[in-house]
Amino acid sequence: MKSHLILSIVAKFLIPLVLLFALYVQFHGDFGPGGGFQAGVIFAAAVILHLLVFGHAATERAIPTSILKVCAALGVLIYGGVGVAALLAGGNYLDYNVLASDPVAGQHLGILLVEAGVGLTVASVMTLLAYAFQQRGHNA
Amino acid sequence: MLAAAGIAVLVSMALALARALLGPTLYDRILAVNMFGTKTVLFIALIAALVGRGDYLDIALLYALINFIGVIALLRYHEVSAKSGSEPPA
Amino acid sequence: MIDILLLLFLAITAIAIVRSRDTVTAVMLAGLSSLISACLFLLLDAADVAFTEAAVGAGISTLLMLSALHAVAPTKTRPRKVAWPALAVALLCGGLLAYGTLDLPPFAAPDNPVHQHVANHYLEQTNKEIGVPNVVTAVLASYRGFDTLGEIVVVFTAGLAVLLLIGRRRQEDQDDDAK
Amino acid sequence: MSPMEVIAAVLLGSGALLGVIGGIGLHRMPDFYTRLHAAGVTDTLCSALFLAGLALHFGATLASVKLALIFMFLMFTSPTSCHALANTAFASGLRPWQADSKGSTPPSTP
Repeated sequence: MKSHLILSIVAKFLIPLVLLFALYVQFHGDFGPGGGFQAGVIFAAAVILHLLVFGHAATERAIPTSILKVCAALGVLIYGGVGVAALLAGGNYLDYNVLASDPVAGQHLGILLVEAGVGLTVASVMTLLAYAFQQRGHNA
Repeated sequence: MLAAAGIAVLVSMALALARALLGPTLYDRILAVNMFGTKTVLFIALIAALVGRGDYLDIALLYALINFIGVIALLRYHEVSAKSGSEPPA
Repeated sequence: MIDILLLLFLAITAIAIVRSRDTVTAVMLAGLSSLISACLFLLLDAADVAFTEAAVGAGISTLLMLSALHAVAPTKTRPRKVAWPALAVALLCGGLLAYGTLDLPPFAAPDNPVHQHVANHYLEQTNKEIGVPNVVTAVLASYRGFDTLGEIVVVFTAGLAVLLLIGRRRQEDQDDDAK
Repeated sequence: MSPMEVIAAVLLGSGALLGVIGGIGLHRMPDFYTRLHAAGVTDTLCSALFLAGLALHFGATLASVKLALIFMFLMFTSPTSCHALANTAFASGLRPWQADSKGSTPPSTP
């Protein structure tokens, strides 16, 4: 399937739209179904489509493993950091009310950051898993 | 009107599911799963229309994309394993 | 009526998964069963759960299982012998669980304990306290922030473990190739 | 019923009918390639008609835009996956069944 012209053209057209849809799900989670977890998974699915159609070398060039490893840890750090920031601002751990001047704005900010952390970690971990399996397959 | 269309979609889902279970080749199964996925997208869109909630369509949109990626993954990995000569095509 | 039909589909798919002799087919049918569950969740008006089921169950886990099968050689045949003791244990467990459901309060009754505890607070106060229209997001990210932190740490740790198991071997193989 | 509803009903009905025809074709056709023909061809038009009917039902809202997006994705992905499926099947050695080759029973495995 390396030389599938139709497939690679359609994939080239489709992957940006899937990534866009992932961002929509990420930031629309407050209003409709969705959120960080689902957005991360959709993002990873787009990367896996790239991996399937264009091969591991091309995907690795677009999104290097080293960056993914940093991002996976960064997501958890953002989540934990929001909690620590709430502590420093004088509230309880993960109590977003104190993050901004009024509680509702603080909650909005907190949820946005936390969802971003979740999405980052899930997307990076799923992509890393796909990379790892793909490499094993080539080795076998 | 919507309910009748829903029954028709369910019937074609059942037919596709039967083909996915019967086979006989792996490609028949993949074809049937693909068709089942498309029909499910239509079914979810229909539920959204019946309940009158437009945000359910996000799920249909998601599955329209995921279904394609799944079929490509099935083909890609099966092709690789068939090429390596470890097994004949099912 | 529709739910009964979908549950029937689900049962048929589950039996077919157990009976299939080909791992690729089994993974494919597992994705199908996730999809049918997503439809059922949607019929129960649980849009967020359906979304997660479609994205995670039918999407990424099928993809990752397929790539895992690609990494190991997929097995084709399996003995078709019925394991009678296992079947007996499974039937006994299922029967006990079904017997246990008889004691559950009726489905969707308004005075069920689950509707009396914190659910009302969430439903009534979310708009004032959080200001987010989707109550599920408010519960997940704010009211139950600790649980979600736990979840994300689990995902991270699992990914780390897989990379430690698989990524390292890859390095050694490369070293062997270089020698 | 307003004319809009009549059009929506006709579109939904023909879409659903095509879906069922595709499902029957999946069982009546003798081998993989003819089944692909039955399912793959009907699938795209079936979803097009169905989604158009639902869009008329929703009217000019955000939901209709989403339906148009779903339609666009299906329009691209459904023929592509059918093409990839046929291509992979042929490359792996599955040959089309021909009526003059052997009786009326198709080969179930290559």
